[in-house]
Amino acid sequence: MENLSAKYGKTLNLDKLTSYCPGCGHGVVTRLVAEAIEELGIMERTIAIVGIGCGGFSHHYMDIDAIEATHGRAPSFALGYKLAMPENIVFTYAGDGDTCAIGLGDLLHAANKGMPITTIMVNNTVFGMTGGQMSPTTLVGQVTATTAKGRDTALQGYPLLVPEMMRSMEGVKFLARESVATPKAIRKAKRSIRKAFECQVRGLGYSFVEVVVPCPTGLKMRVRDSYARCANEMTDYFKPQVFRDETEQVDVA
Amino acid sequence: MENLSAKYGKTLNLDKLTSYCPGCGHGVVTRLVAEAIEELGIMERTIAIVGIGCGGFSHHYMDIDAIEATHGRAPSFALGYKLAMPENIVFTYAGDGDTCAIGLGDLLHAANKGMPITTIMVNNTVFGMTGGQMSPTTLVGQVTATTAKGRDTALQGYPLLVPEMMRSMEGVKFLARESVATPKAIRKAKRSIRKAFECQVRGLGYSFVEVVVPCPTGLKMRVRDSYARCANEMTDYFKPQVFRDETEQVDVA
Amino acid sequence: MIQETLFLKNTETFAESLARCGVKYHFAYPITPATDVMKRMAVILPRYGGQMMQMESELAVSSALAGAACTGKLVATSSSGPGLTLMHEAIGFMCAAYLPCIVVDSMRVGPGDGDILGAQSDYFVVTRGGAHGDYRTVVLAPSSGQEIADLVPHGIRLAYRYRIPVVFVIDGVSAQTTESTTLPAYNDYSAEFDTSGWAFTGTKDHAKRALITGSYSHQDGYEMNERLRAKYEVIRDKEQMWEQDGVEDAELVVAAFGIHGRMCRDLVSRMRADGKKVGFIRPITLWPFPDRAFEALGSCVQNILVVEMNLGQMVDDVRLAVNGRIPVHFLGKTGGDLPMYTLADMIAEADRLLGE
Amino acid sequence: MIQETLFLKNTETFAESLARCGVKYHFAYPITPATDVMKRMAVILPRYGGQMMQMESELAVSSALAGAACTGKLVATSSSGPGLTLMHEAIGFMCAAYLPCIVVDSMRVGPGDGDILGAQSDYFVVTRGGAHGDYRTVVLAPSSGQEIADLVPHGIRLAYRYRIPVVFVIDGVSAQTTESTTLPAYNDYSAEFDTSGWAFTGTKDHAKRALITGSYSHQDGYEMNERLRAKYEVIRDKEQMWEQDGVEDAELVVAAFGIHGRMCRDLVSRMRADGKKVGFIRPITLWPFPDRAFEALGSCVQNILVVEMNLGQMVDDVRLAVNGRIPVHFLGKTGGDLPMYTLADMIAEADRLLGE
Amino acid sequence: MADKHHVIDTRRCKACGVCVDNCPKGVLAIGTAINAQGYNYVVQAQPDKCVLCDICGIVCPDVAIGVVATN
Amino acid sequence: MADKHHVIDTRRCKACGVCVDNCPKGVLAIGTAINAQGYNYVVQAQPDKCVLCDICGIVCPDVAIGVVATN
Amino acid sequence: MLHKCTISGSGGQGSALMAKMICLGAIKEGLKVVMTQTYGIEQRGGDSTAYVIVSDQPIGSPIVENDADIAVALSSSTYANCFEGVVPGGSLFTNSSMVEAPRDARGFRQVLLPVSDMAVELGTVRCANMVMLGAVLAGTGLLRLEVAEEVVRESLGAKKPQLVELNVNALRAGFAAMEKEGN
Amino acid sequence: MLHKCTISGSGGQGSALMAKMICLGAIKEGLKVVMTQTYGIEQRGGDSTAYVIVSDQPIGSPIVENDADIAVALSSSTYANCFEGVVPGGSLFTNSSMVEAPRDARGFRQVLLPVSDMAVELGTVRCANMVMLGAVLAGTGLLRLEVAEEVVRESLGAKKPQLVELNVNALRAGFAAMEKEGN
Ligand SMILES: Cc1ncc(C[n+]2csc(CCOP(=O)(O)OP(=O)(O)O)c2C)c(N)n1
Ligand SMILES: Cc1ncc(C[n+]2csc(CCOP(=O)(O)OP(=O)(O)O)c2C)c(N)n1
Ligand code: SF4
Ligand code: SF4
Ligand code: SF4
Ligand code: SF4
Ligand code: SF4
Ligand code: SF4
Ligand SMILES: [Mg+2]
Ligand SMILES: [Mg+2]
Repeated sequence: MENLSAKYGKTLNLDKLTSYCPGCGHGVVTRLVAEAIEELGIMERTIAIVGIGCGGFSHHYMDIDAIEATHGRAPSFALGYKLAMPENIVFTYAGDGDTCAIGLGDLLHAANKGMPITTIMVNNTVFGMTGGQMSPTTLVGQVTATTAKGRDTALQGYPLLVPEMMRSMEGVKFLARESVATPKAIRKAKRSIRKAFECQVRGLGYSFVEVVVPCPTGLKMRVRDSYARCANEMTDYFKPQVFRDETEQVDVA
Repeated sequence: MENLSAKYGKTLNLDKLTSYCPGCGHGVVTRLVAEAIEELGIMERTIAIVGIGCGGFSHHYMDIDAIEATHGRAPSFALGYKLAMPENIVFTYAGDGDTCAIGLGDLLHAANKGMPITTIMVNNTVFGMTGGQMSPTTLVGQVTATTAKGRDTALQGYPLLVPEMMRSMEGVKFLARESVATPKAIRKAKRSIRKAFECQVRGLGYSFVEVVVPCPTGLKMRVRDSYARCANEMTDYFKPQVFRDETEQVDVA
Repeated sequence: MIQETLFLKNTETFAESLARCGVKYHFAYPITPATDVMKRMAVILPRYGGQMMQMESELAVSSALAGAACTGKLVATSSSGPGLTLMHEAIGFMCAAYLPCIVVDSMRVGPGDGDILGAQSDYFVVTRGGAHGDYRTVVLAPSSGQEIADLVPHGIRLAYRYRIPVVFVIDGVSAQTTESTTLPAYNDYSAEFDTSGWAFTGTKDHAKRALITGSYSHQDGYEMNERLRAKYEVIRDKEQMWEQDGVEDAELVVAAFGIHGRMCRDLVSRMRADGKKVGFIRPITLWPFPDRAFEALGSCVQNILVVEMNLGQMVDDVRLAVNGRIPVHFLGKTGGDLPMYTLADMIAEADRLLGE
Repeated sequence: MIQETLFLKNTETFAESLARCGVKYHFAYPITPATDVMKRMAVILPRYGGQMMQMESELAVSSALAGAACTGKLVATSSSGPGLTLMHEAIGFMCAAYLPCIVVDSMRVGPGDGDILGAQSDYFVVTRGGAHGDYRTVVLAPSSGQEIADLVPHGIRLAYRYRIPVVFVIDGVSAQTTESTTLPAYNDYSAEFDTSGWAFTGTKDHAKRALITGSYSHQDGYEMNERLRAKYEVIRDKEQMWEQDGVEDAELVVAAFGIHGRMCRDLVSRMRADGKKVGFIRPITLWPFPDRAFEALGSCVQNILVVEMNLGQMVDDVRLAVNGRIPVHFLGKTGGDLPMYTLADMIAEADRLLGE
Repeated sequence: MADKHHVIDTRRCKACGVCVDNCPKGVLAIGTAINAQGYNYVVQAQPDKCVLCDICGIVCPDVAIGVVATN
Repeated sequence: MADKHHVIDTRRCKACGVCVDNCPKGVLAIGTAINAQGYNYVVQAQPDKCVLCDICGIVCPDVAIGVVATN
Repeated sequence: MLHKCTISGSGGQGSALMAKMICLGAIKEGLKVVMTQTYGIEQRGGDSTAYVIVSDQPIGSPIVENDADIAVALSSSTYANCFEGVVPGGSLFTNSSMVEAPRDARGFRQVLLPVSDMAVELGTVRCANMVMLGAVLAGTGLLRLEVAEEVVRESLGAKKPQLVELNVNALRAGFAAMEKEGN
Repeated sequence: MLHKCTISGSGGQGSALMAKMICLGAIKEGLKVVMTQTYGIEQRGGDSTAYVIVSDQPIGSPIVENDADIAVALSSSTYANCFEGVVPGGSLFTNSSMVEAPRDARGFRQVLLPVSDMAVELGTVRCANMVMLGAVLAGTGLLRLEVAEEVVRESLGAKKPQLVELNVNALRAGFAAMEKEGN
């Protein structure tokens, strides 16, 4: 049977079936990352540092070296790696829970250090892998396995806006939030992910892309409804935008 | 010999000499905190949760219950405490290292939860207690025990702007940066610290005050020079300002 | 809540037992196979006037737990190995600070992120402490849903009597086992203890109290440690618990805790039915380790077989307890589709040792 | 750098020795009494083409260390008890991941934030692991500046030969001791080992490699642990190190590591001068513990005295090694203005045991 | 212009329906046959309506469908 | 108006000089006597110039100086 | 009376739910039950096996140690393990929609039923587990069909009433198919 | 030759620096030295004690175990401990500017010198440690004054040349005062 490798090239490994649930947004983001690596021709010197969560499987579908970091620490792993091997391209890939719950401190310090590494945060507003518990990005009122009556701001606060926290950091050179809610959004997300890698390839500094995606299983929703939610409630709060893009300007490396 | 207890009242314990170095900014901030507690009449129900660092000594000079938390975790300690004992007033007091190096993740999550607790971060741009190493707030070019040639943005990034990261958090109801560089600045700092406590007393939400202070010892400077630096280089970068003040608005508790 | 018998996952049994015995505040971060404790706590605690607070990491969980414990109220957390690892700092702190609390550790395979199936590989860190400094926590190892329900009141009393964290450990297989358990009626066991003499509740009714575990004088550090040493001696002396059967005339004693301990009952009855002189000791307190059970073994015992879901941890304590008097053998593994031994495996090894 | 003799704090000796033996990247976070290692590294590493990177917490330190170790390059960190506690997650990870690295732990008094003076209270966590899962690290315990300089090359070789973290422990008193030490000339010992067969350096010259310690199949988890078990057996078999003197005809053997071990030399010469039959064993590898030194003790030995700056940790390993054959006594404390025993204290206790 | 054709990798498809929902021409449908993963993989119910726009390829989370250029 | 007077708690003073630098009237100076902490505590070198503005009290990091109202 | 059951499938096929239904039914019948399980880390797609022991006597060891008298393989990835774990005289229920090349059973009975295809016909492949449960009940007498239906009604009725009928139909379809197959 | 020295003061008084000067001087003289220290957690204000062993033989145990033959107490808070740790025949040098009520020394010599006041006169209380060092040299012959001066020059000269003269003067003042005191 014919597959799509003629279209996507070598980075994506289509022999392996994904272990994502049907309709999972990780599938799209994983592919976009692979496309960026492929298009920039950096596959042989790119290292994935993935977090713990469903996105931890992402590297299995790319023929690149990969490190599954401890939970939340991928950005610090990446810093250490990049210091020791600056000629390689290092990106972290993890969910909202890994990246901005347990990993928030490591993430923001890595961003603030401004070293050229790239972070992809896949925000599905829930801890997918562990069965759909509240995450820092869970929407107000959202019912999860640990917020049976919906997220309550009095006790749990408001959904965390992560790139917004990096706006005052000079070392962050590409900063964007995207989504996979629609074909158009996916095209935009693809552009931003590619720029985030480019930012590193050119040695400009730290780059970050949050991608807002559905997790039908964690949300206990039909796939179609989960995409509708992504296109509406989710992106109403997590507004897709390019906060900063210095790839258009200087060139360092 | 007469002391100043007639002026400051019961919260400050003037029998104990401080263990701060001569000229240390913690001395001023400790007093301002005690004054706020005294003026609000909440001494008997206020609990200090202090970090590890020179500011960890602050509670010794106030006749209030106190908990010396593990390094960087004071905000999480405070959340737990406040959940179990909401009728009490809980504040954290710690340096820049404790609050925004190791403690950054805990700090930002506590702020984002928006529960009514108060954080005082005493920013002297250095790890004082351990002998003057670089901290996240060390200024660009600043020589410290671990940056012999000055902070280098290529490796260490830019000084971290902490309240700026909280600007997009709805649960943060009072947010300010102050300094102790001059008598006038100290008066302003006093007002903000008092408001931060008031914010909690009235149950509005999370409150945060960063206070920019000199650490003559850690900086290996004469006291006079350290105050001049505080009034100039430090506050040029860390601009004192009230970012948000919702104490003027609603009343919840 | 009234006494009732429910068909529950043992993680849920932990939640129900803790809430019914007085836990008001539960702090946790999701991790398989412990998440069901926090999930159920989130639903039931408000009924008891309490709250489950989900934190953003296990570091934050354990710190919030410590902060809440300072009020004297009964607090708990639940996690699994990788999460527990991040809690040791706070657990060591709470030991130094004389703070009571309950920790539930549903052990999974390690090291690293590990496998979510069960293991007993946290034995060392819970009995010796995973943080710096000299400290111990009480460690209780129930082996069934009913024993969880029955031990929780005892654990709470130990936590308050000694002002010490009490850790419940259970392997992930047992944690996910679903069985019928009779849950107690509501009774706050912590209410038996007066915390007003030490809790950090504000200076309304007491002189300033300060919880200090660090920036004390060198001499204070010494004295704190001597006080701890004395407390640990008392606990070691008074609080050893174990189950045993058939040891009086046994030639072989099998020692195991948790699920393997539970299987020992079947092992002994089956082997005894074949006329084999086998007994078992199932430690219920892992710390203090039930040395006495082993010290009391008669000269009939020719071998001890320790079975664990790890590469050899409790076996050290058994060796220390028998002090060379009886040969101690070990059967253990961790990981795999069935991350433990079957009864048949255990019997085969026991037979081998009997035949030796 | 050429060989030279300098009057250095032992923390600085660590920095010099590591840099001169090939460490290129050092990650650390300040903590007394370990900070001087990172301070000196910050200054000297650039001379070797390397870098000290200060991170914002010990969690970040150990994570960056692990990330850098993935490249196959020689990396190190330094901390003290409270910091080490936060590194166990990553250390356990590196054990699972077969990553070499060097960790320097300058031990202070605990639990809690603790006292900055020295202790030996991290013995349990370094020898048993402070994280979940079954794993071990090699642990080396030098007792003087010169021994630090001499052991560092060996430690680096062990780290690469076995692809395992190697932990150097030293009590805070020794860490802050200043003495003259002959430092080696520059030689990168890690260059003796070829890392191209496993390092995660990109797929230019190898097929995809993935470092996985968690989301593997159950069976893979089992196999990983069995591989680790086999490796640990080899290390236990081959790598025990200790110093001993006067044990051949000793009635009493004193066992101690680090500073107390160093003092044993004086103790034995003084007591021998008084005609007393005393010997000593000073473990240099704490893991693998030098069981053999104790197994070889003759029947002349009537007592063993273990002296530690803690409440009793290594004493367990001594007891396990002698397995009841010889009574083992313990003398230990932690904290205080002098957080250890004097030679006089040790001799007094030795005399008491000789008189018993 | 390169020659293009539409591909469905039935082995990979998880029948999530995202492509079905997004196809502007209503070409696709969930089928009734079951693949080795246990899913009723998607089929081109109306292949002649397909305009080779590759929207299905853009949205598919499993790289199971899309338009390939034969050059 | 309450009666006010100036206080120096010589026991607490660490001779940091912050008050000296900030006193608008040049009243204060580091002294030569040593207190129990080992510091040459501050003195009012020109007491009659003092206007009881309490700026010294506001800036002193050791609550060692300032103006107290006797009411 | 003593039954040891192994019920396996890949994630999302609902093997654990099927096992739980058996437990709840057995409790209704006054029997003792213990259920344990193993599973992969994936939310979907990983393998998952539930073990159920049903007895009229107190149950000691909770583990089914390759000595199941009732085994169910819903997916091909779990088939081999399941096959190995059946005792002589036991029954293995195999989902022939997924297991393409079933092995020859020796010493025990193997029932081949295309429960996934049957489920698709009933409306969704997701109710394959209930089809299989019906078949197991018919094939072993483990529980009465009415008891299982009651359990379905009680557990789904409250939260997802729309699913009750689907699942009851699935149960019945499985039961009927097995009876036809020749009990 | 063997000297065991205990040099204590509160933070900021420079007891550790004083001890280090002794070590560097002894090394210049071809002797063996080991220095250990204890200190409080505060950067200033806490107590700090340095122990130095100087010998012409290799040094085993690095610890001064209450058997100092040369002891220095710069502050009152460290005085009591220091006092207890002097061997019979040893010398205790007490900063009488700070220690208000010195005890009676029995079996050893106690030298009372107001080194803080002397330092104030020399320009800053901070050089009290160097005044004391001068006195110790004069009182014990531990090192020659010239050697100590050389050490001061070498260690301060590079980084802080303006401090060299101040410290050399302090050394000399202490030395002279001790000689006057009647060695
Ligand atoms: C230290 C530690 N704590 C908790 C866990 C359990 N855990 C595994 S994945 C995960 C979160 C997954 O959420 P997210 O990062 O949002 O990823 P998703 O699966 O939603 O893509 C958690 C908490 C763990 N593996 N390690
Ligand atoms: C886990 C841990 N790591 C490191 C330390 C060492 N330590 C003590 S205080 C401190 C930082 C102090 O800096 P800061 O918070 O800025 O306080 P300051 O003294 O400057 O007021 C550090 C790193 C510790 N006690 N615990
Ligand atoms: S649980 Fe959610 S995030 Fe995880 S694979 Fe399934 S849909 Fe994706
Ligand atoms: S070291 Fe700095 S922060 Fe600490 S007490 Fe001294 S001046 Fe203050
Ligand atoms: S290529 Fe376009 S028209 Fe054709 S099936 Fe895909 S989405 Fe539909
Ligand atoms: S989007 Fe992909 S996986 Fe989903 S139904 Fe279409 S082809 Fe199948
Ligand atoms: S009160 Fe004002 S004038 Fe008087 S000493 Fe103080 S600062 Fe100077
Ligand atoms: S500011 Fe305070 S401590 Fe400083 S010199 Fe003046 S009175 Fe003394
Ligand atoms: Mg998520
Ligand atoms: Mg600071």
